[in-house]
Amino acid sequence: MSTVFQVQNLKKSFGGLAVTQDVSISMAPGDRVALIGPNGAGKTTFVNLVTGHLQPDSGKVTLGGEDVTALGPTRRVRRGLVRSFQVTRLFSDMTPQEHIALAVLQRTGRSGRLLGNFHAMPDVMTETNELLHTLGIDHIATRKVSEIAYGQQRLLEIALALALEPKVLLLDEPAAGVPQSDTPRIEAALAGLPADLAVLMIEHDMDLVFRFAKRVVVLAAGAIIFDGSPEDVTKDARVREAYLGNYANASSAA
Amino acid sequence: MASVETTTPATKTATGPNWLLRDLAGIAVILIVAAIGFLLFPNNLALLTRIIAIALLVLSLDLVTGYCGIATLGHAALFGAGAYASGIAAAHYGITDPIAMVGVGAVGGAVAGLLSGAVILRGHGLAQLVLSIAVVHLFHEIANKASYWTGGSDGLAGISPDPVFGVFEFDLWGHTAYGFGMALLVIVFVLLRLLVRSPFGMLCRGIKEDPIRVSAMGASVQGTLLKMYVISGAVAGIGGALNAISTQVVGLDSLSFTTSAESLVMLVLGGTGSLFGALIGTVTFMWFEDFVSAANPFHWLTIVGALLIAVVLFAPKGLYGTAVQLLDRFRRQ
Amino acid sequence: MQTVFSVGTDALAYGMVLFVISIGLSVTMGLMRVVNLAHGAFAMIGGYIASYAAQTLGLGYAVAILIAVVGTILIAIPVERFLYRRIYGAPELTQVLMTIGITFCVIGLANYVFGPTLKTIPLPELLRGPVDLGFRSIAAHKLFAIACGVVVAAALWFLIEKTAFGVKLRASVDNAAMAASLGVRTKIVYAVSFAVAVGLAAFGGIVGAELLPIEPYYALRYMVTFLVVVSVGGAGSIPGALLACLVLGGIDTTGRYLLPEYGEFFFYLAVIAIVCIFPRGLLGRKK
Amino acid sequence: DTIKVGVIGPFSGPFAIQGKNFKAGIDAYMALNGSKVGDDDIQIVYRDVPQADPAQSKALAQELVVKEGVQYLAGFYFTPDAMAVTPLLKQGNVPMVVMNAATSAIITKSPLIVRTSFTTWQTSAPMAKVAKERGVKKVITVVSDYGPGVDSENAFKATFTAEGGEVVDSIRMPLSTNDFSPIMQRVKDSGADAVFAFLPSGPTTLGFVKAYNDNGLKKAGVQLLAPGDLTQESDLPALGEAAEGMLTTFHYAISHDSAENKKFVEAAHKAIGNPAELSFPSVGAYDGMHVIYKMIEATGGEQDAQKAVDAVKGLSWESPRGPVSIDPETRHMTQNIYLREVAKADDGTYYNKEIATFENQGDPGLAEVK
Amino acid sequence: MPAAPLEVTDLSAGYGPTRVLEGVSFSVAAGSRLAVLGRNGMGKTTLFATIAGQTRRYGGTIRLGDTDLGSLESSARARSGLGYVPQARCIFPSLTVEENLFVGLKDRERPAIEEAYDMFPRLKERRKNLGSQLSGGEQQMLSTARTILGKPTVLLLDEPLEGLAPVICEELMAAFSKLAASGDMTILLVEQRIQSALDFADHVIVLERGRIAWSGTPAALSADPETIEKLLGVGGLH
Ligand SMILES: Nc1ncnc2c1ncn2[C@@H]1O[C@H](COP(=O)(O)OP(=O)(O)OP(=O)(O)O)[C@@H](O)[C@H]1O
Ligand SMILES: Nc1ncnc2c1ncn2[C@@H]1O[C@H](COP(=O)(O)OP(=O)(O)OP(=O)(O)O)[C@@H](O)[C@H]1O
Ligand SMILES: [Mg+2]
Ligand SMILES: [Mg+2]
Repeated sequence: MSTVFQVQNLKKSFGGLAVTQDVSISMAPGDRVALIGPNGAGKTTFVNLVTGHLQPDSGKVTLGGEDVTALGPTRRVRRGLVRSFQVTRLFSDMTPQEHIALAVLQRTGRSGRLLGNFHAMPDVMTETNELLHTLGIDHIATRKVSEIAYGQQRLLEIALALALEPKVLLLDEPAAGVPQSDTPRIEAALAGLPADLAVLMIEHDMDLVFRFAKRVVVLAAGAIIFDGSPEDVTKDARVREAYLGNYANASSAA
Repeated sequence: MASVETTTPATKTATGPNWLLRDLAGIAVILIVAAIGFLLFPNNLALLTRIIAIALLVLSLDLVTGYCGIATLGHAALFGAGAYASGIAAAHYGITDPIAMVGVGAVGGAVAGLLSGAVILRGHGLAQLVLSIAVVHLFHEIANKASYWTGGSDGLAGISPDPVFGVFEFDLWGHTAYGFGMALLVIVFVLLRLLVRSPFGMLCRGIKEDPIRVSAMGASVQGTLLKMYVISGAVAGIGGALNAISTQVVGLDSLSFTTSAESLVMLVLGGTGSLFGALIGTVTFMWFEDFVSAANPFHWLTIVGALLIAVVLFAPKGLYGTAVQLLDRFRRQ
Repeated sequence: MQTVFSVGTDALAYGMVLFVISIGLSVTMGLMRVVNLAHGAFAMIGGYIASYAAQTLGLGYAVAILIAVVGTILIAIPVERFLYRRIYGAPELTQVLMTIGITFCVIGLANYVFGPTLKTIPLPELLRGPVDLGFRSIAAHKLFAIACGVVVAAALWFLIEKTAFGVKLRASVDNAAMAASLGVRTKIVYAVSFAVAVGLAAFGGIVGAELLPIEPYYALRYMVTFLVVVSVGGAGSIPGALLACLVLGGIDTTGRYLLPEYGEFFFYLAVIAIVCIFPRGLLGRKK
Repeated sequence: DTIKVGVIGPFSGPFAIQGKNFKAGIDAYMALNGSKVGDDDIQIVYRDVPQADPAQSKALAQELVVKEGVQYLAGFYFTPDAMAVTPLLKQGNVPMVVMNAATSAIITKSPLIVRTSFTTWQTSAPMAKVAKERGVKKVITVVSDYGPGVDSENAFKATFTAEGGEVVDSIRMPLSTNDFSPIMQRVKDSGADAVFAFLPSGPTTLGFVKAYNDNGLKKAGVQLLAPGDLTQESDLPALGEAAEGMLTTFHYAISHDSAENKKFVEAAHKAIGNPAELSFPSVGAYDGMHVIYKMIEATGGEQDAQKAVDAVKGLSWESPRGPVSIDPETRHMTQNIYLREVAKADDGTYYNKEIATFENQGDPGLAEVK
Repeated sequence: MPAAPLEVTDLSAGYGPTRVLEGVSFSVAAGSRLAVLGRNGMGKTTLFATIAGQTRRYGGTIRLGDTDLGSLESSARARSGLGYVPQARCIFPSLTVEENLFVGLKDRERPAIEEAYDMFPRLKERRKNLGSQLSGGEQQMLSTARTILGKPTVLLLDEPLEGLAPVICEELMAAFSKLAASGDMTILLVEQRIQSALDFADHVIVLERGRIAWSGTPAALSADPETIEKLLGVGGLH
C-alpha cells in the first residue's frame, strides 16, 4: 500500500503537559480515517502539528514521500495538505462566494494578480458556484459571512477546504454546530470527494464517524490507544471506557 | 472596519458593467469636484494642490491600513522618501522634468515601502504601531543627519522643475501644479480601483480579517503584505514628489510622525477600507483645518478636535462609510 | 566604573520617571483595550491643577498631588461617561480618532485658560536639590520618583492580578457581553478602571514634571514616548512596562552619554530590535 | 485703500507662545503708531504654521499673495518656513520681512528680504569673547542637533578658537532629549571650565538648566553660557532660581532700560494680556512693522517690492532694544548685543539683567555662507 | 434559591435592520425543562441571546418570576437569576480556567469553584491554563460550568453538547436532569441532537423562521414524523 501521508514519532508538550506522545500514523490515497478521542486528548494539537501551525518537539511528517517537517504551514498547503478549523475562521466581511473564489484563485496561482476580477473569470465563477451548491449554501452566496448562521459558516468552512483540491484533507469537527438536517450535505460532499484523496476527520458525532470512516484511530491523553476498523472500535474496552460510553452499547446492539 | 463599498448591493450582483459604471461615476465626481474647486477657489490652488498631494498619501495609507489591516503611524516615511528622492534628483542631479521627478519619487517611495514594510510587518497590533513610529523616526533622523543631501532642518531648496511637457510653467498662481496634480490623482485612483478589486486586493482583505486562515489557504501572508507595502510606497512617493514639485522645497516635516498621524486621522475620518473614504477624509480635514485656522489662527485646534470627536460619535464608520451605511438602510426600506 | 554607576543611576531614575508617567496608559491600553492617545492630556491636566494648587494657592506638595489626582478624576468622569464609553470595543482606529480629538481639545483649552508658558510645581524643601550618593549626586526628586514607581508598580500589579476586581476587569475586556451575562457590572468596572488610569496619569504628570515640564503641548509632545514604552513592555503587563522603562531608559541614557548625536538612533533601533524579538512586547499577555 | 500684510508664524501648537509674541509686537506697534500710513489702512492677515513645515508655509504664502492680495509678507519663526517662501517674492512682487528666523543664509535667497531679528551667529559669537574675558580656557559646547544649534556651535567655536580658547568637546543632542543627566555627566567628565549651550526656547531648557544644577555642575563652578534663547523671559518664571547667575548674550531683554522700551513693553503687555508671556520675538515683530511702515511710506502704498526694500536700506532708528540700523548690503539688522545675567528682582521674579554691551554688531555668520 | 418560571410574550428581536424573531410567546414553569428545536438559522440562538440581553429586543416582554427582564441590562438579568451558556462558548481567553470560573461565581465564595471541578475533573487538571489554550471540548465544559456556578434559577443552554465526547455528553445530560429535578433550576435547551433533547425535555417548541411553528410534548413530537420531517428536516429519529 502506498502512503501519501506519514507521521512518525510526533511529540509535543506544553510546559509540563505532554499533549502529543510519540504519535505515528500513515495514510494511503483514498483513506477515510476518523480520529476520535476524549476532549483534550490532543486531536486538534495533532492537526496543528502536522499542518505546521505548531512546531513539534520531535518527529517527522512526510507528504507524498517528501519530508515537510521543516516547512511552514503555507508551503504544506501548497503541497496538498489542507485543514479545516474546529472553530470557524472566516472573513466576516466577505461573502461566501468571495471566500471560495479566493481559494480557487489561490490554488490556480492567480491570487497575486493586480488586475482583473474573479467575476470576469468564468472558470472560477463556475467552480465557486458549483461548490457552494454542493454544500447547499448557494442561496446565501452573496451575504456577508457575519450575517449567516453558524451552521452555514461550518459548511462554508468545509467548502473552503475542498476548493483547495487537497491531496490530504484534515477536517477538525466538520459537523460541529451543523444541525442534523444538514449533516447529509456534509456527508454528500465528503462522498463526492476524489477517490484518491486521503481524508482524516476529527468528529464527536459517532453516527457520522461510523458512516464515513473505513478506519478509526483513537487518541487518548496524547497517545494512540486504538487503530483499526470501525467494527472493532466499539468492542475495545479501553475506548468504551475512555470515550464511547453507552454509545457503544447502543450501536453494537443495533 | 468595514470595507464598505465592496459589500453594497451593487457588487453583490456585479458581473462587470455595474462596477465599471460606479467607477466612471466616481471619477466623474472627482473631476467635477476638482473643477468646482478650481472655479470657487481660483486663488487658493496652492492649498488644493497640497490637498491632492496629501490625498495620495492617505490613499496609500488606506492600502495598507484599510485593506490589509496594518496599523501604522509611520506612513509619512514613504511620502517623505518620495519627496526627498525627487527633490534630491532635481536639486543635485538636475533631473528636473516633472514627470521624471514623479517617477523618481515613486521609486523612492517604493524602496522606502519595502524597507519599512520589512520592519513593520514583523510586529502585530500595538507592537506594529510602535515599529511604525520607530521607522518614521529613523527616517527622520537619517534625513536630518544627511544634511548635505537633504538640507537638514533647513529643508531642501533649489528644486526648480521644468515646465510640464516643456510647455506649462509652474506659475505663482499654481494652475500648472493643480492640473498636474489632478492628472496624477485621477490616474492613480483608477489604477487603485482596479487593484483593490483584483484577486490580490481580495487576498489582502482576507489577510486583514484572518491571516491564519489565509495561510491555511496556501497564500503567503508576509509576501502579500510586503507587496502591498511596496505599491503603497510608490503611491505615497508620487504624493511626495508632487509636493516637492509644487512647493519646490522638501522639509523634514514630510517625514515626521506628525504628518503620519495626521494622515491616519484623515483616513479614519473619511472611512478606512474605501478609496473614496480616503479622498473625502483628506479633503474634509484639510479644508476644515485651513478654514478654521485662517478664521482663528490661535485656537483652531480645539475646533478640529471637536470635529474629530463629533465624527466618532455620529459617524463611527467615517464620513463615507457612514453615508454608505445610511444610504443602504434607506434603500432597503 | 564610577561612570558606569553614574550612568546606571541616571538610567534607573529616568526609567522610573517614564514608568510612573506611562503606567496609567498600560491600564487603558492593555487592559481596557483603548488606544488612549489622550493619556498625556490627563497627565497634563493633573500637572496644571497641581501647579495651580501649589503655585497660586500656595498649598503643600502632598496636598497639591491629592487635589490634582482627585480633580483630574472628576474631570475625567463625564469624559468617560459621554465619550470613552462610546469607543470601548470599537476598532482601534476609531479610538485613535476620538482620543486625538480629545487631546486637541484639551491642548486648545489649556492654551486658552493657562496660556502657553511653562508651569512648574514647586517641590517641598525635602525633594529639592541634589542628594549625595557617595559616587555622585542625584536630584532628590528623582529618588522620590523611583520610590513612587516601585510603590505604584506593586500596588497596581496586586490590584490587577490578585483581586476580584482585577479578574472582573480582565473578563470584561475579553468579552464584555459575556461578562455581563455572568453578572459583572461591566460599565462600573470600566468606569473605575478608567478612573484609576486617569488618576495614575495625573500622578505621573506631577511626579514627572521636573523632567517633562507642564505646558499646553505636553499632551502631544510625549505621546509617542508613552506609547512606545507601554507597547514595548507589552500592553497590560505591569512588570512588562516596568522592564521596558528600565531597558529603554538604560539604552537611552547610555546612548546619550556615549554618542549623544545618535541618541535617537539607538533608542529607536533598540525598540525595533526588541519588538522583532518579542512581537507582543517584553512581557505581553498571550492571546 | 487697505494695505494687507500677511504674517506667517506658529500661532498654535508647541511654539504658540512665539506666535503670540509676534502678534503682541505687531499690535503694540500699531497701537503706538496708528493703523494707518498716509491714507492707507493697514490690515494684518495671520496664517498659522504650527511647526516648521516649508510646504505648508509656501502654500499659505501663495494663498496670502494670490487670494488675500497682501503686499507684504512677514513673520516666519522657523528658517525652513522662510526659505520656502523666497522663490515667490519676485513673482509676487512682495517684500518679505523676517521677524525671527535666525539662519544667516536666508537673506541671500532673495534681494527682497529684510530681517529685523537677529542671527544665531550674531548672538552666539559675542559669548566667546565673554568667556575669554572671564578667563575661561576650556569650553565644551552642547547644542540641539538642528540648524540653529549647529550654527550656534560653529559661531562659538570659530570665535572662541580665534580668541585662543580651546573647545574640548562638542556635543549635539537630539531635539527630543528630555533627560539631560547623561549629557551633564559628559560635561563633567570633559574637564571643561564652562559649558556653552544652545537649545531652542521652550520646555527642554527647563530640564537642561535643572540637570545642570542637579548634577552638581553649578556647585563645581562650571559656568553655563548660552545665547539668550535659553533664558527667554516667558520661561524664566519656570526656570526660577535654577537659572540665577546664568550668563547669556542676546539682542534684547524686556528689562532693557530705555524710554523707547518702556513705551514698547507697556503697549506689548497690554496686547499680550499676560505680561509673563512677553519675550524676544515681539521686538522682532515690532521693528518689522516699523520697517513695513517705512516701506509703505516710501512707495506711497503702491505695490513695488524692490522700491520698498531699497527704501529701508540703511534705515536706522531707536528700537526698544537700542539703536539699530538696516545694513544696506546685507539687509540684516546691525544692533547691539548685550551680555545679561539672570538676576532676582525686588519682587522676587527673575529677569535678564544687562551687564555689558557689544555695540553695532553685524552678522558674522554671513561670511560663512558666502 | 428555588427555580423560577420564565414567561416570554410576543417577543420580536433582530440585528439592526434584520428582524429575526417575530411574536414569540411561551412560558416555562418553575423547575421544568424546555427544548427549543429548529433548523439552522431559524433564530434559536437569537432567542436565547435576546432573553439574556445581548441582542436588541424590538418588542414583547420577558418575565423571570416576578421580575420584568426587558428593561434590565444583561448584568442585572444575570443577577436576578438568569444563566446563559452561549453557543459560541465565549471563554475569556486571557484568563485562566480558575479565573474564568471565578467570574461565574457572582457573589459566592471562592471555594465553591470546587463544584465545577467535581462536575468536570478535566478542568481541574487544566486550572492554571489560559482559556485560549483549552481544547474545544474543554472550552465547552468551562463555559457550562462557569454559568452553573452562579446558581441561576433559569438556565439557558445553547448547544451545550457540541464538541463533547459521547461519554461526557451522557454525563452532562444526566447532570442537567439532576439539576432540573432538584427543583433549583428551570432549564431551556437548544440541541441539534434531537433525540437527546427529546429525552431530556418535558416540553418542546420548534422555531421556523423566527416564529414558533410547533409546540407540545416530546412524546407528541416523536409520534409525528411528518412534523419532524417538515420542521426539522430529519427523516425520523433513529
Ligand atoms: N449578527 C448578525 N447580524 C445579522 N443577522 C444575523 C446575525 N446573527 C444571526 N443572524 C441571522 O439571524 C438568523 C437566526 O440566526 P441564529 O443564530 O439565531 O440561528 P440558530 O437557529 O441559532 O441557528 P444554528 O442552528 O446555526 O445555531 C440567521 O438567518 C442569521 O443569518
Ligand atoms: N498552547 C497551549 N498551552 C498549553 N496547553 C495547551 C495549549 N494548546 C492546547 N493545550 C492543551 O492540550 C490539550 C489537547 O488539546 P487539543 O485542542 O489538541 O484537544 P482535542 O483533542 O482537540 O480536544 P477537543 O475534542 O475537546 O477539541 C488540552 O488539554 C489543552 O488544554
Ligand atoms: Mg479539538
Ligand atoms: Mg444557534
